[in-house]
Amino acid sequence: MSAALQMQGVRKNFGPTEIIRGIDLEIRSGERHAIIGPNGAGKSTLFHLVSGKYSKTAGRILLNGEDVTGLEPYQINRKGLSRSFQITNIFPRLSVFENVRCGLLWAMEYRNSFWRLVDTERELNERAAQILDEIGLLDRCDLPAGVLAYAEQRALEIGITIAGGAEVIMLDEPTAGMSHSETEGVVALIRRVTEGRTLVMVEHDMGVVFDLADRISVLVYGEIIATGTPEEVRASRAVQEAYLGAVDSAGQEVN
Amino acid sequence: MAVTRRTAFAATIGLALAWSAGAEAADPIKIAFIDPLSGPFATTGESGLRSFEFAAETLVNAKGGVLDGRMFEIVPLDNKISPKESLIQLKRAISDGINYVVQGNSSGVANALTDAIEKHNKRNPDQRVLFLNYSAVDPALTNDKCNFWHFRFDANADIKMDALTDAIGERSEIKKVYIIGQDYSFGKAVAAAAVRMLAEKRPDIEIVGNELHPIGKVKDFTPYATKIKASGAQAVITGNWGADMVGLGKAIIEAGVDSPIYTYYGAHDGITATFGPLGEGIIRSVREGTLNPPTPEFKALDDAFKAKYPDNDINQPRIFNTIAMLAKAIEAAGTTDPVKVAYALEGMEYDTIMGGKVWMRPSDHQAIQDVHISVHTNKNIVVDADNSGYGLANEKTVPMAGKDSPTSCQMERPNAA
Amino acid sequence: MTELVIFSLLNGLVTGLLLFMLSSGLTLIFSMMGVLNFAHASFYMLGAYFAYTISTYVGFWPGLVIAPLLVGVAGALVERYGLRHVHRHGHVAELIFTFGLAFLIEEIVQFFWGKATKDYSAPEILQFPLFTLYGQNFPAYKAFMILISVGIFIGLFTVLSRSRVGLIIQAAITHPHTVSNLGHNVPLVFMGVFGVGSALAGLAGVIAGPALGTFPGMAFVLGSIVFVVIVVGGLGSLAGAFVASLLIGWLQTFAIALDWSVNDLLALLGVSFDADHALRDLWTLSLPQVAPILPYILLILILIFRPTGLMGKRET
Amino acid sequence: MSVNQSTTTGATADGVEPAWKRVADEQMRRGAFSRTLPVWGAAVVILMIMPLVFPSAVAVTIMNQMGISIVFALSYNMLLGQGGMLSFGHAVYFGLGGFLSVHVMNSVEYDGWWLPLPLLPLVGGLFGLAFAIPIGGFSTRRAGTVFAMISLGVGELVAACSIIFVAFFGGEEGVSGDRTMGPPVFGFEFLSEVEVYYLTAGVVLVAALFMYLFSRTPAGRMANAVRDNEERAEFVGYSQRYVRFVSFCASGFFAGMAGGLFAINYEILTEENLNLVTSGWVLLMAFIGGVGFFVGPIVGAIVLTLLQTVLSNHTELWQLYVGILFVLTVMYAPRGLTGLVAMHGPALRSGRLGPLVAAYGVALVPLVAFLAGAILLLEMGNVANQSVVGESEAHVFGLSLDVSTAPPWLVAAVLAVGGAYALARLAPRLRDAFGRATGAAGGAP
Repeated sequence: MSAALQMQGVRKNFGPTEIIRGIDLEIRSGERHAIIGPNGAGKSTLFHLVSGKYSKTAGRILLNGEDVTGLEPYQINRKGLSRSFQITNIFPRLSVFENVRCGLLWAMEYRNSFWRLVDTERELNERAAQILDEIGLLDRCDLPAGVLAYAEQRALEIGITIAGGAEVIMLDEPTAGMSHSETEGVVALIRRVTEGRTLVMVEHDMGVVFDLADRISVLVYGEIIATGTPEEVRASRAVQEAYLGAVDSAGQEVN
Repeated sequence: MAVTRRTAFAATIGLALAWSAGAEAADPIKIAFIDPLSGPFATTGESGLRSFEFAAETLVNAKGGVLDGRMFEIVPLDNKISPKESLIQLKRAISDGINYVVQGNSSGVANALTDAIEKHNKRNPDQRVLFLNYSAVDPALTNDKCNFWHFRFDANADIKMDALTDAIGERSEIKKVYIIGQDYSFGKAVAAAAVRMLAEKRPDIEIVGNELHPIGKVKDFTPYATKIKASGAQAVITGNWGADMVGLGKAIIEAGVDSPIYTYYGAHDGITATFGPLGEGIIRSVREGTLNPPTPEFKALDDAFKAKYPDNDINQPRIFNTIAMLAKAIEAAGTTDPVKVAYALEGMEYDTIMGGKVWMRPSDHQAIQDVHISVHTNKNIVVDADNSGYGLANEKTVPMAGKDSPTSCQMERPNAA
Repeated sequence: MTELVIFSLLNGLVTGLLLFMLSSGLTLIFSMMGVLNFAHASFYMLGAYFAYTISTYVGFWPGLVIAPLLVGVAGALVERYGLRHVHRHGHVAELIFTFGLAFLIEEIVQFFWGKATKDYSAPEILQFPLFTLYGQNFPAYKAFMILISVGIFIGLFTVLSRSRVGLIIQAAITHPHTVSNLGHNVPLVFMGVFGVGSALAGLAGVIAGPALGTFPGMAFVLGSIVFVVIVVGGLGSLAGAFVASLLIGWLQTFAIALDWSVNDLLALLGVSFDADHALRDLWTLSLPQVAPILPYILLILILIFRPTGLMGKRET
Repeated sequence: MSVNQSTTTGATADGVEPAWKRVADEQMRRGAFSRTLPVWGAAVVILMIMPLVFPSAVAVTIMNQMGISIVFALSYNMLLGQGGMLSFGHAVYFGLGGFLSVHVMNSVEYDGWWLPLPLLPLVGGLFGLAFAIPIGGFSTRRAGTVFAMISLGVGELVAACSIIFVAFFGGEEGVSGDRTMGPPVFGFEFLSEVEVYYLTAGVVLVAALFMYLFSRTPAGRMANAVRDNEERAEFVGYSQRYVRFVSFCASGFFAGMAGGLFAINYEILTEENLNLVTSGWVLLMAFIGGVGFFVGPIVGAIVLTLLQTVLSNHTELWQLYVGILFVLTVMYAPRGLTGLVAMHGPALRSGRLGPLVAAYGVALVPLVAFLAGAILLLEMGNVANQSVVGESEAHVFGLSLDVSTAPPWLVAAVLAVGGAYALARLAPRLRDAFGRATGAAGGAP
């Protein structure tokens, strides 16, 4: 299996503080990979580094074998990586429908064209509606995204992320702050929409992680201490020592 | 002379009253006053408006009007000193059937108006408009950009500079002159004229500085004053007006310069009051219509004006010439038809209330009149400025200044019929 | 030449320190509230007008104290009843609000005081040349302006580095989002900072009015320059504001003092030009002519090449 | 892409159209240009008959001025309303487009260039674009405060240059031309104001149409998205800088077009056309009209042009009124005049406007009293403050009031205070009525 995403010696300092301390990780093409770890371990920072929001202090990141180190977020996105955010990050004044349609525009090669009207492009609009259907927001499509309920905004966040059809999808705590039943729905949604793609996710809910993930990496204090199948990770002594003790407190904090 | 004129007028009034009692009330002759009445330059505009209204009232309406009882009515139109707004107001005046437009503040506005009026008169020969410019002094208006419809009642910048350099020329102790002005067409015209005329009249004078500063943007003139002082200048020439005049003058005097500062607009509208004792004997102004000592007629006029507007001065005597000459021209033409009135204005000679004569030179429609150099002082001041006790005392008069000055004006004249 | 240099240094210092009085308040306000206050110079103008009116009744000196206090109260009221209301619509709305406020204050000043320049002058006791050098006078009032500005600078520095309030403000400047975590009444702190900043501007107006003229356009003339100062110095950096104030003060005075022109440069390079060429205005451009636009060129260059400003840490 | 193949929850049984297809059709139908055709048709008719309704030369001139302002304000809103870029220097593109249009006009007159007058705005637009490209190149890197500051700096610079470079800008006099020197178009030589009106109206229509269509293109939609959330836009593949750059250039083009229209109407361009005052005015027009709506700037341009040309003839305090209007708009109606009207859309749709209008009717009396009282106080205060000693008459609403006596002051004060008090008392009831009329209609206004 080829690697969709490779991190080689990735480091990130904020001033004198080292947040990411040399990460080497390979995400295989088509796998569902979860990154877990206690709060403050650097999971979101790692996401920001990979997606181009932060520039790294050292190391290389390869997307489908291509070096994307130092590229802008939009350039990385165009190469086939799409991500969601831990704190909902949508276009609040645009309608729900438009949110998804904006997620589609670049991928469908509309670019910055000013000679085509979005309302006359049948395929574009149909695909946006399909995605809305998939994330269960079809009947909310005319509302401004800013007025949606929290869980709906989370779903929309995922919808925007997957709309472009990127090969590699990164979801940052997609179930954070959700009730049990909402979480179940999201898990089903994630499973459905990432079919045939590579998924990298940060997640606190161990139920979700062990349910969804093909492989799991454990990030503690800026270092990966273990990578493996759910069974391997569950069995790992290092993980138990360094992390599973802390997960309770982390879980308490989250809830 | 004045008496006979008055009797003549009285007779006309009597006749006019008798007439108009029977006939329908005659339409007033409307004169559009297009100048700033709001915004930063409103003070100047309002002071001009008051002079025009007072002049129309006292010189025309109180004497029974013109053409058997038609009164002058000044229609104030606020142009916010913007060329665009001026053109809108011009359209408004034309819609109201007004044939006479007066304007004075800003050569930029005057240029826009003269241009628009020329085009309008060409395109609408049955609804022509005359432009009586009472204050915009850019020489171009009576040279390259002149046209038949424009008449200027103030002496233009070149004529004033001619008089001013005559005055400097007579003072042989002046060897070094500093020229400073606002960085725009008028400031540049003043500087160019000063350099040219000084070179002709006093080749021994050294121009130790020729400087332009941005208009209305300088918050502190001290650096300029420092430079002027350091240059050892024995006289300063400036065309500055408004806040730029006050700021520059104060800074120069504060830096310790006591040589004369020759200005175009260094008096009235609060400037005289601001200079006060500081400018005594230093600030000099070049202008038409002397103020001190005044003629008895002017003193009487000024008293009447002050009674009505205690806070204003008659600081633009040419406004009274404008109204009086327009009235005279309408009477002479016997009609308000702009073309005929314009022909009547061309070459007209008029004895002013301030003393002296005005001659409307036909070749370029530039009024030729006496130009005076006067000094800011509180001695022998009969008519003061800004109620400050200070005023302008005449130092030198150049009679009929610029009478033979060349002009590049080539006017197209319409048929008088 | 020495004469020019000495006086330009002094004049630049006066301008620079005056700019600092304005920019320090603006920096405080921006650092804590994230608001670029377009109307800051309008409070400067209010200071001058208040002081003028006070001086006609009780003289210059009481105005020096009362006018800034009044302006401070006016500023606090504007924050409380205006800005706070707009705050929820974001920074762009706040910027638009202060822009409208600047427009409105100019109109209000004209309404109450008229359009003409006011005869607001320095007290008699300061109307003498402090010293004369190479025949040039240095007015005592200018020295007084320097004295007041330096006093304010020292006072501000002491308050910020020694007092408890100062420490809170410093913390808020470097970490703008933490101020609410400190357990202080944030709206009250905002109102106070806005009031104090306005009062500083008002004080600048009080002392600048007699020197630079008191007229309705005085805010407009200075307004955007103050913006330039705080951006060039680095948003949120008081030290940067200080450096940039002096820099711009001297930049403007020396640019006027030095008669260099493009023409000289060309002559130096042995190039001559055609006096009728369409670009003739460019070839004759001189330094004094462009002096007032130099700050804006500096502003654009800084924003392009060093968006954090000379000494700032935060991007605008 | 895999989305198509993945399952859909909507019914796909034969013969039944899936829900998503219906939604897509609905979105396309609603966004279809043909739906806005009646509005454009109405605009054409209104523009056609306006000079017949208001035939005087000054009315036509004011309408022409409105047309110029409409195009300029719409172009400004491409930045502020649609792109989230607050500019303090938009007059630069308007002015430069206009100046170059006049120069082209002069070349038509003196150098024999062939250019029919109706194409001149296009020339102005191209010049506006030509300046927007390099300036947008460095200024659109960031939005918000940085963009605002750069626009201010550029505005100051260009305004200063306009006075320094006399050869191009003509100094204080500006540059003038003659529009009638081009080849006649269908026999029209544009000698009269009315001919110019129809030319202006045509350009306004075409420009507004294209600006509207731009807002419906991918570039226009992404401008909105970047305005809302520039970070998110980057993560769906768009460079925020480039999206802003495209909007900026388009905006510069239309501003230049407005400048070209100005050149045709006034035949002169001066420094005031590109200085900061003009830049400030266009911000006022767009904002007071309402930046959140396409028609907002049109409303603003019409209202402010009227204030500037008509109100200024009645009171010298007109700028004070404009300032108060602007600040009140920013504070209490951030969606502008259009927003105030649009806010009643839900009530209208649900047919509950009636009771609300009745409530407004009741409030109208104290409102008028308050406004009349406040205006009287301001006008009389102005006379008392600044007028000459002999004159103590204030002329307001066709009345002559002697400000040296107490009665007018008392009446005005009673009107103002009484009106304000009654309004304050009525406010809860109004809010209540508004809530009832809109509340159940669903959806936020």
